[in-house]
Amino acid sequence: MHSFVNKPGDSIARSLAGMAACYPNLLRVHFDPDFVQRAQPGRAGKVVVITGSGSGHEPLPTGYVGLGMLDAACPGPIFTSPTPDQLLAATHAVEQGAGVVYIVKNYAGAVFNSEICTEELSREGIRARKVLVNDDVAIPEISNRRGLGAAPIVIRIAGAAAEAGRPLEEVVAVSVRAAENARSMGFATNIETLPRSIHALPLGDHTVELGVGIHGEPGVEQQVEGAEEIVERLMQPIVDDLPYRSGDRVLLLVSGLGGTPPLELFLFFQHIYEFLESRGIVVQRRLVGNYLTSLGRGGCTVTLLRLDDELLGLWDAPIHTPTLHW
Amino acid sequence: MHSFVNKPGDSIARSLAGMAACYPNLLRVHFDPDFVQRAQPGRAGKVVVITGSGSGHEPLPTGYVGLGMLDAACPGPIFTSPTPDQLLAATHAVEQGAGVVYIVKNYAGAVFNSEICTEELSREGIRARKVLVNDDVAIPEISNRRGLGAAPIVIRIAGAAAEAGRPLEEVVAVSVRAAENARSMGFATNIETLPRSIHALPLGDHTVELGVGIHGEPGVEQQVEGAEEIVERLMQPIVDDLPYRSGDRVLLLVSGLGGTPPLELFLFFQHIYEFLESRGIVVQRRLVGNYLTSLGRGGCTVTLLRLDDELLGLWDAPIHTPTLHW
Amino acid sequence: MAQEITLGQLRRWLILYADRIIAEEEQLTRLDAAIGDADHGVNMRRGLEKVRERLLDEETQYADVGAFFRSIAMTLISAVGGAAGPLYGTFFLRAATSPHNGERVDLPQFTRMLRFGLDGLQQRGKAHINDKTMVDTIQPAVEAMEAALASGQSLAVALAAAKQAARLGMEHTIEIRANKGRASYLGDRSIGHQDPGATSAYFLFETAVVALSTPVPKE
Amino acid sequence: MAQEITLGQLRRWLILYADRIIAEEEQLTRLDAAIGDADHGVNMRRGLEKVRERLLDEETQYADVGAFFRSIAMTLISAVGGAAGPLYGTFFLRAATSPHNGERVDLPQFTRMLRFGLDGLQQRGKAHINDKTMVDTIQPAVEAMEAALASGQSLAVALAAAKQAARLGMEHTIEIRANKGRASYLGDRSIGHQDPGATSAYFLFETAVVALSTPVPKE
Ligand SMILES: Nc1ncnc2c1ncn2[C@@H]1O[C@H](COP(=O)(O)OP(=O)(O)O)[C@@H](O)[C@H]1O
Ligand SMILES: Nc1ncnc2c1ncn2[C@@H]1O[C@H](COP(=O)(O)OP(=O)(O)O)[C@@H](O)[C@H]1O
Ligand SMILES: [Mg+2]
Ligand SMILES: [Mg+2]
Ligand SMILES: [Mg+2]
Ligand SMILES: [Mg+2]
Repeated sequence: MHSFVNKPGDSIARSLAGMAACYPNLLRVHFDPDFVQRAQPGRAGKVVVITGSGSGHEPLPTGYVGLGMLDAACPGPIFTSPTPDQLLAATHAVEQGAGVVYIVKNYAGAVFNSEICTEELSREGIRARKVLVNDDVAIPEISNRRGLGAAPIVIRIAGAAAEAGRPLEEVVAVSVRAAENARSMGFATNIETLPRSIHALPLGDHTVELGVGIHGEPGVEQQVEGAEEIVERLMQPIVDDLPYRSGDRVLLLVSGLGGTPPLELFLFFQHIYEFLESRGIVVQRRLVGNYLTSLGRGGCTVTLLRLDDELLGLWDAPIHTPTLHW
Repeated sequence: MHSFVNKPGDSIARSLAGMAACYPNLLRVHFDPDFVQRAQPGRAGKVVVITGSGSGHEPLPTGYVGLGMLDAACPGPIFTSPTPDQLLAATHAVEQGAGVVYIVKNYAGAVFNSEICTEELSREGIRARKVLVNDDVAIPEISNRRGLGAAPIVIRIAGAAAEAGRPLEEVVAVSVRAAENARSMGFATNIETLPRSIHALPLGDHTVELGVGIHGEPGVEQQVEGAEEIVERLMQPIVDDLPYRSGDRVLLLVSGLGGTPPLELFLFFQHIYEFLESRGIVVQRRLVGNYLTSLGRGGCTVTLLRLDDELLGLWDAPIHTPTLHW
Repeated sequence: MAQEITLGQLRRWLILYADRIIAEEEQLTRLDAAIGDADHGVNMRRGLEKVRERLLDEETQYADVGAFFRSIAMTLISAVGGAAGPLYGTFFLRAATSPHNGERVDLPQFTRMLRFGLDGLQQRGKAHINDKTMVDTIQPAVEAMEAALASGQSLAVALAAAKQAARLGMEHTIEIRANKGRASYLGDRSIGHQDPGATSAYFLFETAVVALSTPVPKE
Repeated sequence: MAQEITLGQLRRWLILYADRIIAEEEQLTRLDAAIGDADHGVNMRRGLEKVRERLLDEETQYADVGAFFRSIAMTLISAVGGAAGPLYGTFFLRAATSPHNGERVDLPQFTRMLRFGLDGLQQRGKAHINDKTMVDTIQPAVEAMEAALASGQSLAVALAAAKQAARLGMEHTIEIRANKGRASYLGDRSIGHQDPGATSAYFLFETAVVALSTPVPKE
């Protein structure tokens, strides 16, 4: 990946400006501190949902701003959480008196910053709550688990609940339930080849890293024979962890890290689908694409959300963001 | 790009199966010969629109099957046009007596195959017409120009006209007008780095290839200083070619080749937007994302379509495909 | 007798050709990587493996030489892909329409078949000599066959002359600029590289010498 | 007199610290690349360039030592990012809440400030000694200051002891397994690498010796 956004600050700001120019009916961008909010403010008196995320994971967070999802998003520098002043400014811009929910991926910096922000807001009399996303089963200790593919899902559930007019504590409760019922794991490819040589590249005997993070945190190197074996090694730990059992209904998200083409994502999806079917797990909703990325890295993350009628209803409710729209 | 779809045939078929499983309400897949068709057939008696394309350019062609766009799509092997038997089988599956329009990117193989197919259909009494897409201004001789970013646009215009119930010759005429008013050019990045080293990578003094094709056809190597300079070198030849003049209204498509993250695409978009604005060219519609790719290559293609009221109306008409939906 | 080509010999020709292409896959792809999209070897192998499979199947029977060429053509068209697939397919499809009778062809008939094929290929591809395509191999080869025929040479001599002309034509593509196909995108930068399609076409004439000048053993 | 630390000295301290961090950016990022996400140097430089800029601006005035530390804290919180930004920010923010009076602090006051800062940092980060974080540098340093104070040492000696303890703490992080922060994802594979945050924290005590033990020239 040859990068043009590496000039600190300026390039990211221009990219944000470009995004707002691309979606003038959906987004407004604010600079210094940087945040993106809905072009049309949410219904008066609703709870607002905000998330921050380092840049380089697009469409997270800015691509999820809109009806039924985020009221505002705060992008940080590449792979670095946004700072409390961004969260505060975004909150002041969109909060309506019913409180704010921060969806926070469980990374030290993101957690600390949301705490600092929440402490400040409590001095101002604004009710702020934090919902942690920690779905990555590659980390054994639950309290230490990273937020991965469940982030867009939990944001969606929170956004739908807020859009439905539910009060702060209910929005928090259902979002926490979504987070608790979601599990993820990812892998990354290590060999980089130009597409021109694709025909010459033999399949098999490849090394992939299982259990990587989305900021380049290393995983465990493994020799694998192909897509099917990777799927096996990803899905077994995910399914065993919650666990997801025969008869469970799930939402399945297969998100590329950015550099893996759709052709491969659908190949993985097909193997994953067969894996789940053979265990009696019912895939009720599915998303395949780049929903949470790591710049242009090859690989993907797989996320399951165990559905119940309430979560399914919230998932299916109207949504209109640059990335998701139904 | 570390590839898992290189096992000839089988992996692509599984990927197609995965795509159909992901969009059960939109797509049906057929194997041997391979093609994808709408899950719900188009309105009785309408002209049908079909396109073929080598695999590796996803979402083209399969991601554009659906209401207001393609009735069927024929994916070939990686970077290789599908064969006449695929086109014939797809045509037999969806044709309704009003004729078929093939949208053909101007590559020798694709053109020859559609001709062979058309000759066979004329023996069967089925009216088949071909619309050529040759928008790449990197090639000086117009007759030799490759089809690039205009492909999804021309497909969309043809599909919308067919959906509106227009007869074969009208669908062809408006699609040809779209093709004639579209110009594109692309560039690819050459340096591949792991995202982990992004912070260490200095900006400037990078080499990019200008005027590349989407099958790894080499362009011209250039040293560039950053996004702004690349945009200048891409846009000037595009704008000069038609030419697009002050006051012209355009649709602007910025499509990644697959490996360039959204953050960079929106950065390019912003520079392109400023370039066009400064020349009085009015961007009425915009698409930024991966709409026509080259596996996981870094880089993008930029396409302009000069709009008139008819083209704009067709563009805005209802559409429901895996990739475009409004 | 040796002046006629049997169906068995044609079958052997295409099997030999398939073997040669499969063996040369990498070289063909490497040539295409330099000036095209690095798939000519992959494409040709995919198609000729199918051809080989059908020809080695004892069950496959052909009514006559025309049917044989038509069958090869359909397999190439549906399995090679790229520019080369429909072009080679058209070549054999048109060859099949040339006048011939039954299960063997004599030198005049065979030469005319190749001419028909070449004309069809050029109608399809609009390429002329020196456009740096397979035409640069096939046209000199067909012309050499025609010259040999006109001067009363034997089949073996005619085939050898065709092979020699094909080789020179193929090698000449190194020196010229591409005007057709993907290599034409490079303009002058295409000079200095041998055309992949001209190379795969050369093997057609190279294998013809062995396969068509000697009788098939137990036929 | 030399037993008191003036606002001018504190200012010099943080400028020196910023210079050091800017100079060590690459090393800090390299350490973070091994067990984290390769941005600690970038993060710290971004924040400390802002700090440096403010401190070098002659216009900037601080009411007292508390206001000074609060200002440093806010800049770090809003400009460093990552885990380190809010942690260093919290450290200085809590240090500012410790009892002090006016434009200078004596050794007991300064030591107490550091203790307040450390406690705040630990409340925020929940890290203990041997979790392989900046706490492994800061806690021994603060304890060394406290010990020096208890045994009646001079400011210079106390600062030197803190620096020495900080260095040992930093180096000890090589041998231990990370339980907090991004490095903890690696489990035992984090052993053998020095913690980036422990390293940037060491520079705080290293630069304190020079900046705080000698008077600022024309103050
Ligand atoms: N118009 C044409 N007429 C004759 N031969 C052509 C033409 N276009 C391309 N070719 C031949 O096809 C070859 C490339 O075949 P191949 O790589 O299989 O197809 P593609 O270029 O579609 O990838 C070229 O080397 C050239 O010999
Ligand atoms: N909970 C914590 N308590 C104390 N220090 C921590 C904690 N988590 C992380 N750190 C420190 O932060 C450093 C990493 O900082 P930095 O790279 O800037 O942030 P990030 O890990 O978010 O990229 C680690 O080396 C460690 O010293
Ligand atoms: Mg970080
Ligand atoms: Mg090709
Ligand atoms: Mg080719
Ligand atoms: Mg870090």
